[in-house]
Amino acid sequence: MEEGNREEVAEVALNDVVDAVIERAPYAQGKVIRERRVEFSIPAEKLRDFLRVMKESGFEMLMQITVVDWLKEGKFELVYQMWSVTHSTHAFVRLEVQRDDARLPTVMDIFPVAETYEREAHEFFGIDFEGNPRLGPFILEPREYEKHPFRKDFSTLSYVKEIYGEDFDRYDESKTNYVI
Amino acid sequence: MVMVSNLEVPRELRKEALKHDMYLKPISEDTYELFFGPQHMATENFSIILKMDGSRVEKAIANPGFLHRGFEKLAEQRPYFTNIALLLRICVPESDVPENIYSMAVDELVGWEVPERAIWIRTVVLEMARLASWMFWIMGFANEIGLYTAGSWAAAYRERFMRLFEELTGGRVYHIYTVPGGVRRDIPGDRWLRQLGDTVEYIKSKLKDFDEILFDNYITFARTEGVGVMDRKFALDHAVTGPNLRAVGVPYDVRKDDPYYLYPELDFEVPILNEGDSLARVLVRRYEMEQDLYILEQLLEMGPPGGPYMVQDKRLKSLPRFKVPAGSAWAHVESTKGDFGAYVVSDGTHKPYRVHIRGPSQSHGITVLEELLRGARLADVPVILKTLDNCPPDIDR
Amino acid sequence: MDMARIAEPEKVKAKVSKSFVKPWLGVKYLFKRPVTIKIPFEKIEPAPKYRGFHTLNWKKCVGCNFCGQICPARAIEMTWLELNGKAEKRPHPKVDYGRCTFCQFCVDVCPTGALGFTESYMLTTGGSEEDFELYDWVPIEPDKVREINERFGDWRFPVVKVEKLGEGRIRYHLRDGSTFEFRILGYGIRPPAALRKPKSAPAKTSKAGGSGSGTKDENAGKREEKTQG
Amino acid sequence: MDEMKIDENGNGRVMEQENERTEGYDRLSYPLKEFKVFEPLFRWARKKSIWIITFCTGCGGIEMPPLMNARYDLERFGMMPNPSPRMADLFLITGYVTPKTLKRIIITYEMMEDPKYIMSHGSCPINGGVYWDSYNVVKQLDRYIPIDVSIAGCMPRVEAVMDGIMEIMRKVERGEADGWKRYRDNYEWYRRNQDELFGKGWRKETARRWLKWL
Repeated sequence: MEEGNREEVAEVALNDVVDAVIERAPYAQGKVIRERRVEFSIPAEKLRDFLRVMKESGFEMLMQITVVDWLKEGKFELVYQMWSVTHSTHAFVRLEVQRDDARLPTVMDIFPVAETYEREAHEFFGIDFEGNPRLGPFILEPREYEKHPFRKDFSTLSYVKEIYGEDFDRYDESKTNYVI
Repeated sequence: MVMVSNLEVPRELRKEALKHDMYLKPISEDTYELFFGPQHMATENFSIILKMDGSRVEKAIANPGFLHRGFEKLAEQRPYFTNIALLLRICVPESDVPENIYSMAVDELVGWEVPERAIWIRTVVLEMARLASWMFWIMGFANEIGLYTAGSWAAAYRERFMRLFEELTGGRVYHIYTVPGGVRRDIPGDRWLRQLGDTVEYIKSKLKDFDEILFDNYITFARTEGVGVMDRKFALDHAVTGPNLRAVGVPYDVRKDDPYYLYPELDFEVPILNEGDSLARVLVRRYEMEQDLYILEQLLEMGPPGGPYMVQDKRLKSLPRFKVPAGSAWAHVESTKGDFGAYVVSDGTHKPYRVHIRGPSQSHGITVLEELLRGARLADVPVILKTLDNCPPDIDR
Repeated sequence: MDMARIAEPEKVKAKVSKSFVKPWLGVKYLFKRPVTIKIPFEKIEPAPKYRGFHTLNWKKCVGCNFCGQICPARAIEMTWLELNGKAEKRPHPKVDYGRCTFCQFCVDVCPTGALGFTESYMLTTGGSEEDFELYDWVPIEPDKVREINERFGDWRFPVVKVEKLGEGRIRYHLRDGSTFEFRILGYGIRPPAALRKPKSAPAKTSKAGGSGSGTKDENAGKREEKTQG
Repeated sequence: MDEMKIDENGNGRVMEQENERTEGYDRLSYPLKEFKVFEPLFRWARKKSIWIITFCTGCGGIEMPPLMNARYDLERFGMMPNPSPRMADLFLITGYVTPKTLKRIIITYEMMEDPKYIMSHGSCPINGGVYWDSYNVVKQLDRYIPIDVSIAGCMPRVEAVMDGIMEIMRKVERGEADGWKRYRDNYEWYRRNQDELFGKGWRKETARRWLKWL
């Protein structure tokens, strides 16, 4: 009984947080997913503005920038994941960009740590973050960097065969069809 | 093959030698660049390129990528359960953490209520992993500041946990134990629980000796006090988590702020300090070690609840083709390095659509390290690296 | 944050005190028993049910390829074998220790319990191509492995040498001096061309093969030519 | 570049830049002179003082500290970790190797003085391990550098590593650990494989694409 009450109270408090954010940024849609998880979706061009609003409303930390490659839809979904120490809440800020011409403004002046995340997203998916001076080969060597290996249309097995030859498998040279 | 047969190498050839990388090379009149790692004990397969002015670091560039295996890509091509055997390699000293975050996220996607017994075992495994990881950290840190005795002890005591893991899970370093829906094996019996209790007692008694030789040691204070200072705003901006964040006075601990497993029922303290230097980070870690022992004691007192250790689900009969409903989930746990999280996207098939792991070293090892190294002495570089507890595999993945 | 019990800085700091004298107390460890295990004079037993090398009960194995499907490293290859001049009715797994991660998911999913593992974990070889043949392992009967383990007790790989006799025939020289000979006929879920009679592929086997089994068929045939050539 | 001050007594003994054909030989160290009479004595001495280079290249690196420290104590065998490639004898490839690391491994290996030995840990250096389809993991390490001893496991237990090390010691005493000789004799082959993987001229290519940010 008491547990349930506490959860309800938490939910109400979270709703207030979401409402406060949306009041300042009316273009965003927000909802509470469950306890300690909230979600916003915003248009891509409002990104910098919205993250500034988020930072001011208590979401101090940018935990990571996840890129999901929706190949069929021709879109990249970017999820800016933030943690609020004040509200103890995790927020997903979702936005979409076109896959063939993916560019976004950098947010590294709002969250300096975004520099690393953006370098990573650029390296693995080829998204351009305008204003980030350090985009380029970061974790990968230049040869793999060119391929942007986490894109869905990059086939790692055929790349392995291209680089290491068909006999990359020591014991079965004709192992061409792999099922996992 | 022609070989030079004596030590007299012509002057022109030596000039040629300096053209190659890996050699000290002047950038301007006063500064030169120094490649620090990956062949260095402190860096563990991680490289920093330092612009040096004498013995002072003018600028540092982190150069990760020596351990990149493309886990997130590989995980998209393997079934859900199989991925456990893959993803745990993201954090080698604490391999249970990636197992657990991934399993938690998949549990949430499927909507499983994990059995109580499995929850208990998972909590114990996580805490044991934390203690083993602390021991590993003590070893690295103590060796880095030259107190090899403490390091040697820690390496030996870690073996006790390795043995317990071996008996519980069947693996020494890579346990491959926590799977979505529960755990893979039951506890081997009461003997194992007694052994765990003994080990906790033993480590607790040894903590005093660690205090004497390492934490109370004048040398530790001399090497770490005032080295690599960061403040609260900097830490929050750079998404510093874990003991590094608590050392600047922010009491953020995932076990308290986003409780999972049995942690809401457990009684433990979150230590904070305000200095934000290397010493503060060391002391916070020392206090947390004590708290982890206390948590394990409580868990043992609680005892494992009865019941199954794996969720009962008919779909699990065809494990390789097990389908997970579409959606996305984020789960994170508190590791010794910081906030470790996994974001799993499913499109309703038997393989995940996207898995993104957030390693705490992604921020500690790149931007934070680069900023803290600015202006430090070369001799302090390993100390800063070790007190940040930078773990390269979770940067590279 | 109300839930959190925070240890304030004063409390954390009170736990330690800067000292010149205390480190000297470590000297007492000079008079304690060392923790060192003096390998090779002493030895440690691996824990019971330590995940080591595979064994296979050839009679029980039904060739369902569940092990091959769950394997994260794709180390398991279904192989058609001939033992004592008689072809096995179902394919059996062949494990490649150049890939195996010893997760033993394959053992977990095995529906008949044919695939198992022992605590043996030690396989030390040189670096030549001949030595690497040892890492390609058609698991043998668990009883044999257990017998060898009990006799030697050092948890080594049961095979010391792999001899290739041509035409896919392979002879394992086991540690106790005995040999084990078999012949590899082909790979894949479907039987290789030599074994295939009209309507010989049972419906159950092809179902277990999953989506890839169609192309596997040609593959197996190709592979067989290679083995025999 | 030419104005650089070069120390007259500096460590110039590394290099040899003979002609176009031998490009890359520069990093090879001096050939070992064999004294036939004293060879057994030398082998025994080498066996008892194998120094390990502190370059742990993968997950297996985590088993190195227990090996070196109190519990397993490799120093009983006269082994010790050493940061300088010039003074080291044994290279432990502790796990999978990415191309980026392999470049450093080759350079470090070539900087080591003869005789030198390589021991590879676990599945990954043999056939790619669990990363068999990863675009960034080298599949068969023995194509790029010679391996003297390899051990199975993922990861190998410490006892297995100790067994491998004792195998190395046996081989050194019997003179069978000849990876460095194989590397010298088949240098063209190894070199061709390395060039195929990294592209020609990778040794000359500077690793200093970071420099613009310094």
